Amino acid sequence: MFAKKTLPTIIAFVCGVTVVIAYFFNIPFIQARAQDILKWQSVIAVFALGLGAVNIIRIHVNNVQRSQNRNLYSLALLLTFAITILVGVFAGQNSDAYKFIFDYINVPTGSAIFSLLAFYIGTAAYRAFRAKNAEAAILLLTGCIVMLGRVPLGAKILPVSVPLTNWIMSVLNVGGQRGVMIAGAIGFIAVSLRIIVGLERRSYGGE
Amino acid sequence: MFMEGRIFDFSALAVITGLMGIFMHLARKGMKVSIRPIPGFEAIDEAVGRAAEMGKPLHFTPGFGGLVAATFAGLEVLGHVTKLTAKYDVRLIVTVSQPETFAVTEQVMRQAYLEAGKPEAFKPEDCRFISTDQWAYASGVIGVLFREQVASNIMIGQFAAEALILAEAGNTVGAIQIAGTTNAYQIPFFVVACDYVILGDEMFAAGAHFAENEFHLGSLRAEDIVKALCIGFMVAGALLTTAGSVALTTLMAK
Amino acid sequence: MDIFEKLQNLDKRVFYILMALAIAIPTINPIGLPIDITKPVKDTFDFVQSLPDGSQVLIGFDYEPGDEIDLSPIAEAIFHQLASKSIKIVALASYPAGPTFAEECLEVLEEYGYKYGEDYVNLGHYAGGEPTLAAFANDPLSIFARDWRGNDVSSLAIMKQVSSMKDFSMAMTLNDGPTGGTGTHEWVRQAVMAHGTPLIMGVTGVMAASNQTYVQSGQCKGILAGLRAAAEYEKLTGKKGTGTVGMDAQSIAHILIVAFVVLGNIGMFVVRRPRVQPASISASKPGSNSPSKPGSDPSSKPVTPGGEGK
Amino acid sequence: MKISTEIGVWIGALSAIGIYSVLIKDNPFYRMVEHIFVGASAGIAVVVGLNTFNNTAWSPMVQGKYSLIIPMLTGLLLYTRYFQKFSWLNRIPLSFLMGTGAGVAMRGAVESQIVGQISATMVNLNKLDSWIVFLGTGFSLSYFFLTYKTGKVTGYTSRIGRYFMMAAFGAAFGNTVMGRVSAAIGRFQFILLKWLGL
Repeated sequence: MFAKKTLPTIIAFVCGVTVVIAYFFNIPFIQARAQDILKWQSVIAVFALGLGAVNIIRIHVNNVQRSQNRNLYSLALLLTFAITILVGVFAGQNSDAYKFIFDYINVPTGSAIFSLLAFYIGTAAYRAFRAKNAEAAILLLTGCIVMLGRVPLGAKILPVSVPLTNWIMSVLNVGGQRGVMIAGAIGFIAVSLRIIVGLERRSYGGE
Repeated sequence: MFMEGRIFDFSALAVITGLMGIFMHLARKGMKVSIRPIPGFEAIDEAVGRAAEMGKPLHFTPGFGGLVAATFAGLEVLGHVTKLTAKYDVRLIVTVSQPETFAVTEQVMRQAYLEAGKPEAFKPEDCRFISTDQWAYASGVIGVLFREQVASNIMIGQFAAEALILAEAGNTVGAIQIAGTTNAYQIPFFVVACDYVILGDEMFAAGAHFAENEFHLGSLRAEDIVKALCIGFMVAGALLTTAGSVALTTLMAK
Repeated sequence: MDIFEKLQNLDKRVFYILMALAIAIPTINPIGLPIDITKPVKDTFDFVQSLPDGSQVLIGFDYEPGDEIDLSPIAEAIFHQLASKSIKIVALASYPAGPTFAEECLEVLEEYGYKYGEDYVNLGHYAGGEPTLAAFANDPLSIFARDWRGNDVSSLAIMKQVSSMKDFSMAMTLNDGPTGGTGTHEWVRQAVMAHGTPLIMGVTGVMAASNQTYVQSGQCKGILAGLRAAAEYEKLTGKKGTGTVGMDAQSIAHILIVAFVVLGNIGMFVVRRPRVQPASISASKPGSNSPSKPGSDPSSKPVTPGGEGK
Repeated sequence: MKISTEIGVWIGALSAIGIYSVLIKDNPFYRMVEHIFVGASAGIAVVVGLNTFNNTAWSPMVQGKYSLIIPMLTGLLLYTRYFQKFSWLNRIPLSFLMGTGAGVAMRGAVESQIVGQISATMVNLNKLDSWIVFLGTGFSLSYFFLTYKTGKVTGYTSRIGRYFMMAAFGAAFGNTVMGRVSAAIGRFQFILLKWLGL
């Protein structure tokens, strides 16, 4: 019972409180311990990276087995996964083979998915930027002005959009963003506090 | 003893956490705290109902984050959603991006099915770990949305640029969408693409809204008092500055 | 009337095709529209110009594939300026992909005769985000024993000059957001707040708005947002690069989106048809965004975010 | 027009087209690209993870920082979750990660996101712009009062707060279009110029 419930709470509490104290107070002993904790946490975090790999293997090996080797997609996934690791470990990260995977599979595909946003952002704007009420109208106006003010051609079509964009970004925008930021930080401190004192029961996978 | 320039910050943190502690204690002792309606949370019933009517699955994701504050809020909602879907026999598909989050998510679902009295309804293959890579996660979730033709899509947690990709894919399959995040960069995209948005800090009220957890209710009241204090400081400080005094700004820089 | 109704409910794929054309055509046949320098970019340039020659700066490559078109050009443009002032560069990354981008961008230093290990170093990736950055700020060598190229970090000449964050005349993060890596908030906390090292940011367009508050509050000395800022910066340093090339396509694409928004609104005002019940949402037809969909407008009630609270 | 003869360019271009095909509808081509990509990115994460482990944990330990053995063993406990009987042990590293993470985030949040932002709002109210920033912050903050019923006055302030937030969201949206379009430009340059050689 102690090891299962109380120990994790104590660990979280000690770690959290130590790094907080070290930040505000000039106590060399605490600061050295906080530095240790930060270093240790970076080492532990490295181990977490491996969990993802284990999960992927479990899911897709399962997929392939269930489909009696007919799930080509999961098979392709596992194959690319294995090849990438073998190349990275045995040929090294500066090898041509590894750079090939990075430059011609990872970067182009990741960038292509990201760039779907260029298309989606347009349809989302088209659908939602309708002046149905005051709030929607405000959203629409600031959105369109900034869109125009940001590009050379927009500045030609509507010259006033450039100074307006600068004003929106440095004045009008600040209040709303700041409100969201301050409120979010307060909520964030509340959750962090509950984690440190062990009230966030789900944090360590507890019941 | 204090680090230079951090006396005020420490005092602020002490006051904030102190207030939270006091109000959590008071709430525990029976102080009544009610919260204002949060439409995004109330719409969850509608989302589940729609999925039940159409006989299609409901998709939920706690986002791209690891074990951070926003993810906990998402998981709090997931617990509630799972119970509802169990009650109405709706298939629930959950996608996760980070391994640490995955472990906790699975546990939350298992527990909720158990509490709903249908432990056998939990299917491990419907709690899916996709990838730690942002775009691989996005492409995997789009795949799920399209292939499973979900009726409702709930996204609450930490999101980055993938937010709009997920929301537009959900819109394309015609799902009713509820979304929430504290990431100020991404709220605009949820506002534009989703039916209901839980704005920033509102999502931290999940525990209080669904579970009526007294610790959450208490700290929520304390948060409101802190917000009021912030506004008070701003007004006082601005008035003083305008009157030519820098007393408060100097104090806050201490 | 029919045409206005259609304007309101265009198939999404029509827009996708037009968008693809709007980007493709100027990419093949650039028009060469002129670029003006904006104040944030000029301010950042001036700030960097004011750094002492020969000092060291810390550059965080905190972005992932997808954002390199926004952030790598910014890094390269800044490197040209830093090299012209003989400033030494220490690069590190909070995303696994970061070090590879750093290597690519650091290549521009070669034309200035920069030597690896003396004038610049690519430390590589660190796991754990903000806490690790905090530890690095106190003692860089405690985090990196070996650099990205496998050298012993403590033996590198450049690292002998830096024993804490305070030894950098400036820190810069090339940042694509707070998830997964070290975000801009985290940099403000660990560089500016903890050690008083001035910070500038290269960010994606989406982040400009919310990080503007740090510039306004003086916690950040300069902000460069996206490809546009890179294009302007290239104009200031006189070294043309990728930033300048993309601006034409950018212009046309923006105009296209605004045109669509305008058309959608014209359609709505002309038709003004009564709203249908939400149940009429067709489930699978792409692009069937009937205006009746609940809350496809941002809000209508005071406390109802994103929907009509139906 | 000179089509590229590099195999890598072909792969990169076809992957991008496969991804774009999902805009029309889900299809096997997209599905294949998606799975290959997930595989490669997970593989890269493992390789980088091993490298980071070597550079930041193993090498320093071998060089004499023996205390690092403690976090390494703690890190290994994360994997106990795969063994029912010992799975509770993974709470130890998780609590370490969470406690430290919460502490670090909390200590900085006060300063940069609360105190810093509030003192930046305490400006001389002699200009209209200063008033707008000042009122915008106050009103939008008032929207986040969650435990008080919306009364007549707070109803107005939170509504005005929402107007300010909508303005900020619109601005962020418009400003972002740029970055998203740049990403597509990058891909189109690759497909049209590098692959097709137009």
